[in-house]
Amino acid sequence: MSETDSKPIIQMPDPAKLVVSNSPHIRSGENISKIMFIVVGAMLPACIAAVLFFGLAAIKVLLFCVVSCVLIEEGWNKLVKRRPTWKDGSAILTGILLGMNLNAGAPWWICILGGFLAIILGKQLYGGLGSNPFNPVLVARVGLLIGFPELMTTWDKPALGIMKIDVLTTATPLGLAPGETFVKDVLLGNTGGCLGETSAIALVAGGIILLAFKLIKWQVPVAFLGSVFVITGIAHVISPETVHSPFIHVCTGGLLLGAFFMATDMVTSPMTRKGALIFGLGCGVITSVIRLWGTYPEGVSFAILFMNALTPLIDRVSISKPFGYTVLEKGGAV
Amino acid sequence: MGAQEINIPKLGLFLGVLAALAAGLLSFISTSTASAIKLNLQAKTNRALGQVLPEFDNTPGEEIITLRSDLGWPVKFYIGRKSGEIIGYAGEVITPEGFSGDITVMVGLELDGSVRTVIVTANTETPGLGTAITDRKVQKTIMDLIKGGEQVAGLAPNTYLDWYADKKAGSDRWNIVKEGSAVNGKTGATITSRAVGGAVHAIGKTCLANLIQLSKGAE
Amino acid sequence: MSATKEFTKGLWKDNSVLVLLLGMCPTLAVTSSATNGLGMGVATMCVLMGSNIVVSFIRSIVPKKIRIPVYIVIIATFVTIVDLLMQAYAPTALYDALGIFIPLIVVNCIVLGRAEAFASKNGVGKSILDGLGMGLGFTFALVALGGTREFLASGSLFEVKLIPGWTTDFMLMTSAPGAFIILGLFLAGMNALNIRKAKRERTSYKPAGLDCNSCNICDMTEK
Amino acid sequence: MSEKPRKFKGGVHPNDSKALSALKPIQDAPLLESYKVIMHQNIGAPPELVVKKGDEVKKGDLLAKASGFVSVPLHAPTSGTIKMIDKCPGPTGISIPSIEITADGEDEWGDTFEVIRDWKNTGSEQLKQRVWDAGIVGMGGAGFPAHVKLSPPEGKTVDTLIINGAECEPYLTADHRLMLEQGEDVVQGTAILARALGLKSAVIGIEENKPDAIAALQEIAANYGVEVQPLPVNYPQGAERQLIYAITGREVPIGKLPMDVHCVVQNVATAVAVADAVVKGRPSIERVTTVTGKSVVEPGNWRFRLGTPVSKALELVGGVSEQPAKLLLGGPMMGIAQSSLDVTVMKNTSGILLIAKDEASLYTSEPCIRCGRCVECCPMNILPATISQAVENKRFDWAEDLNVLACIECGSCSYVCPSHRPLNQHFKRAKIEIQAQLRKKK
Amino acid sequence: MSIALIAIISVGVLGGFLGVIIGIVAKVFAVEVDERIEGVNDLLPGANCGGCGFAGCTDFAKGMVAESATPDQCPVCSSEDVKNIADYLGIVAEEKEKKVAVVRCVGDAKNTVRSLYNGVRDCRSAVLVASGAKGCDYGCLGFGSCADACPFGAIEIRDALAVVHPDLCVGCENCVAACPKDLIIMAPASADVHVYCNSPEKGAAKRKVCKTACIACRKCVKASGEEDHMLVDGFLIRTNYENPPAAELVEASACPTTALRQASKQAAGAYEGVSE
Repeated sequence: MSETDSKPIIQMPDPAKLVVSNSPHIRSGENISKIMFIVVGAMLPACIAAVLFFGLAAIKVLLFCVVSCVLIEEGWNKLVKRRPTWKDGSAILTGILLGMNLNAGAPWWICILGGFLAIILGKQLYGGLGSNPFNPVLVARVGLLIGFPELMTTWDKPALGIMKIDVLTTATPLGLAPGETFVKDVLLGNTGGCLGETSAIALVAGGIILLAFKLIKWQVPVAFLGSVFVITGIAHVISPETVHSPFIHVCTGGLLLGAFFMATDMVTSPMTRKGALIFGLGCGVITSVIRLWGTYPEGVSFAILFMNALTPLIDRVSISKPFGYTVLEKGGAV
Repeated sequence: MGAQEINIPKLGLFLGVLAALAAGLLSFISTSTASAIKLNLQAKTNRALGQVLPEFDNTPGEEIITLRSDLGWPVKFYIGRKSGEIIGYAGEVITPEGFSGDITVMVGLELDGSVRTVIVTANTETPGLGTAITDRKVQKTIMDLIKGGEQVAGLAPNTYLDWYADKKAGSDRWNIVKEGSAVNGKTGATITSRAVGGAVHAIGKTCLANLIQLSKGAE
Repeated sequence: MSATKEFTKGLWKDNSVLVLLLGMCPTLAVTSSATNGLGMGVATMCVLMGSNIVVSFIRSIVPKKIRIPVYIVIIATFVTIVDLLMQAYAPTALYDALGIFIPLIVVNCIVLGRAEAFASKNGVGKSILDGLGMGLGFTFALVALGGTREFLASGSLFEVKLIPGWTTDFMLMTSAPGAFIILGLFLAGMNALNIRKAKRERTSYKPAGLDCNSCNICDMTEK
Repeated sequence: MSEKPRKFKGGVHPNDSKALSALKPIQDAPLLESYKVIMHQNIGAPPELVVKKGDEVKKGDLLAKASGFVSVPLHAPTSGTIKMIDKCPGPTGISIPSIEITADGEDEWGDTFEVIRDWKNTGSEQLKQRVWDAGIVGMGGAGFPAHVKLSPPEGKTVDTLIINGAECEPYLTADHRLMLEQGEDVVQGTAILARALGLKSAVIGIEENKPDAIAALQEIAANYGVEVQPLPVNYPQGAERQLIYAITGREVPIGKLPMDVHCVVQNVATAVAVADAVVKGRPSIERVTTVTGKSVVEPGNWRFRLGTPVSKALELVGGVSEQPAKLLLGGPMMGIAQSSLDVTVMKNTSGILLIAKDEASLYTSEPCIRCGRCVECCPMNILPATISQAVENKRFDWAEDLNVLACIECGSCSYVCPSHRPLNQHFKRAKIEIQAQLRKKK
Repeated sequence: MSIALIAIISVGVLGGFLGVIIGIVAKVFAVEVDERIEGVNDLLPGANCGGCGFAGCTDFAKGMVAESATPDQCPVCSSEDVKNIADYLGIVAEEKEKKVAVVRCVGDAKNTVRSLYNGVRDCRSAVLVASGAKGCDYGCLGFGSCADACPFGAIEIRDALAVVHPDLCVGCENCVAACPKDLIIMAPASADVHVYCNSPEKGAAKRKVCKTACIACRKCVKASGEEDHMLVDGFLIRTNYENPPAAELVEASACPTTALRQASKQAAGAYEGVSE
């Protein structure tokens, strides 16, 4: 007895509480909600700009969208007996992005319907986060655009100041005749449009945050913006009186929002860098085609949705050869 | 089972007789419904004419002058008379500029060629979008049914079509607001708005150009 | 199978639109309102019953090699008859809405499908019941789809506004994408109901016409 | 080969946590009352038993002899009596036959091998035979018999011997300490291996985060004609294919062995064991193992005899300060989780690691959000996310088309996955299913 | 009426002409198709389970018509179905004993030692990690790979244990290949009593990790009398399926670990395991 007493008591692990799992046993600190909330953070500059220009109306729209997205997601989870998922932040992000795609004067029911289209039609019906082939926010935006063409294409005219008495409506700069828009207005955000497409500077700032955190691949926005710039630039040189300058094209019509926040959505864009480049180029070309020859003045949403549909294909063609790949060895195990 | 016998003459005979029977049946039905169908069509035209012309007592459907617009579209003019006097014209044109195919537009015109009433008699535009421009439809609500109130007779209003009333066609066609002119276009249905405007203009302009011929009637 | 079963199978269990996914062209194209759905459904039902009767009558004398052309001739005849009769006696508005779809009933696979799969193997009485059941099921599906779309688009049903304050139409529902979305939701709901029923009875639910390699609905039933 | 080492694509930079034990010198574990030596400690055929219950053995005596070419003999870790031949939990969770020896306390060497002092003039066949007889396996983790790697089959030539001192696994410091403390043995062992392969020189690759080891070895290496190559710090730098690429620029084709690009890779600890076997005449009966983890009271590097139960090893380091989440044999990236403290130290046990609850990675299989991080970090340049989805859908043919067979199971993809998906387990499964299919076809 | 006449004649002639063409084409391009394939296919249950060894029911039907298969190979068909097909093909059907799957383990969550496993919820993947993290190396892991493989929903996972419903099982053997522990055997449907254990370890070792393991106490062997109903296989008793015991044996032997069970009662959840 005295011998055991003199020995220090050694605490041993309890084998019954040891977890067995496959390697690796440690992990980087990343998780889905962290990613989502960083993206939400990157949206903040644009949100602040929206509030500055549209006042309380912008806050109302954003709040309605976020709350309805979260509630609809949880309602669906209840219905199909899944565990709650709002904590992963994807519904909140969807809500904010949806709000950024709406007019400041959008009525409350547009927000709720948009939330329904985004969460249920755009995401949950495909199996929830990660399984949706199309960007849910764009599904909602296009659904609303088809559903309420008039409501979704008239925009409140922005003016600095929180409280507004009179609201004027205006067309998006791309809907106006060339030459009517001023570069300063476009950069700061003093132009008509949805909440998230007015201030170019705030959007670029958000994009830089995303790039800094390595949440998006630089290939997508660069290829997207670059191709639109080049194509509309050529068109502008050919006929300056009917086509806006490429600078206006890049900074308005939701292109920056689309290029930094929509096209880069991880779930619906290619995984490889090469694929991201193809994806961005495709988006840019389709956007330019719709803008120059189509009936819609914008076209970013349609371009991204179309490329979303091609993502599996792009993933397939952009597979790089594995390390140590030789044609002879393909498919054969030794 | 086993090898199948194929009797070629029998096959031919069977199909031939069956087809002949079907053709007989159809020709019978076709003949017996022909008059009803014709009446139906006439009634349809008359109803439309009744909507665009002032009260008349002739059958304008039988007094038609077909002219060409400056775009080369055939424009049908129905002459409305009351007690033999011409009281108005109804121009009808089929424009191919619609968003999803042809739109038939009928315009009632005063004797001086100014527009009286515009209706669209046939179209295949997007429901709810293009048809907002073209349809004059009274919306019944559940309250009407409950109250059982009488429907107000006459033409249902349509802001887009009613805009043209009392206007005369100028040398340029009416452009929609977005293009810097005054026609009330509907956002999202730009093409339909433009097409209807173009058709009304074509009728109006053709009428103005041919007022003398029209005033003589079809005889 | 009893006579009642012949009649009722088309209503739910083998519903041509919601289970067999036949006749998608009219289903998607004309169901923008409940009225249109009803008109199309009734017109198809008439053709279906007529063709079923005649096919069932002549089933024993039709040479096998030309049975399909024969059915087509019969169906085409009935469709033309319906077309002419509607043009002559149906309300103009209904004919205007359905006009271009009526001739398409000829190639509606429900009609040809019932002729080939049922009427050519069964007696006249059963064929009438089958045609009636299938036609009613088709009509039911079309009216349900059309009604849902109409209501979601403008808050009205059979062109009567149920919610007076509803002023802005939701055009997604009346356009083609809306047709696909609502049909998809209908199919999902139908499967959900059937799966729940199968679970209650501890059997596995196997949708008609699907083989085991293409879906895992049976698995879903068991978990 | 003093040119700058090439950087392979991908890789991750986990927190290496080596500071816990990197400065702790290697200690000899005290003699225990009994050892349970697991029979099957190598890849290939298990050896054949040559002792029976009740037999007296001396330290280093043969317990089991090799049963084929890809099989190695097993020796007694101490002198004593064979108590029983029974089953003991193995690292993979299945109980495997093992030999329990009750130590007599004498720890007396039996008749071991003849010492080969003049190995520089000994034939390569004799050296190879000695490596085989000493029961040496790859001590880095795989446990592949060392002599097999030294015997290139007909038609294959070897021009480069690489000694793997990268030790890229976080936490583990056993190799690091070995290089510091037994640099002479490491280099000598390297030179012996090179001689056995008929080569004049060899390269020791060491990650740059061990500058003291690099400096220590560089000094000694020159005397033996061995080069020391510093390598960039990037997990999995120590994986065979990545190491060969970094040092020689050659890519090992998928499904082929290093020998196909004329390389042989051996571990630092293997080199030491070889030196022991040749110069000291001792069989492989002990190894240096790092016992570490955030919840371990006194992490350290210990020289354990084969058959030391993990429970005894943990007693030596003072137990744990709190209940850990996982017990691993090996490093945190590729080690094997254990559910029992009765598992024993084997020839390839490079570490005994206790993972604390807050750093343990638990898999939750959230849906893949296709962020592409796994694609970025995969050192084999395959598409882990897509493959894992194929496996979840039991489409092993797709997985094969996506080159899952190239996967080296380094675990980088699972490490970075924000959805906490068990990617590595999917690949393991896919590889097994595909190989079963291929066997069936044959 | 002349228009009607023209219509009748022209359409009639056209129909006749087309009919003739169809006839000629049918004759010239006739393809010999054995109609019996279609017929046999109609008689098959259409489960496409692959239990017959063919790629599906149609393939099986082709095989039967080509006489490379016999109707009794179909595990789903009732004996009546088999007879119908045999009659249709004009061959004599062999009587085949129906087989059902038996999962030889009843170590559910309550009665076995298992460590905390974290990973893919699939037996074949789980077995790669610590061999499935169950105390017993041979026991059912309970992640349901067999249930996934069963096209008939005959296997249920209850308390981390696969339980076969013998009435739903048709004997297609899909589950046998799915089990990584080789636990599932096909036993004659007539045998209702099985030894639900597959561990060849010594009794004491088994008891340590599982309360419901067969410890080879031989009570059942004694209770079954001299008739060789139960076979001793090392440290394990097995049912002799050549000569299966009656259902009463379970009661009579009073198996101390309840490893001896009736399949039908096991499916109904009648056994609680050992509560000591």
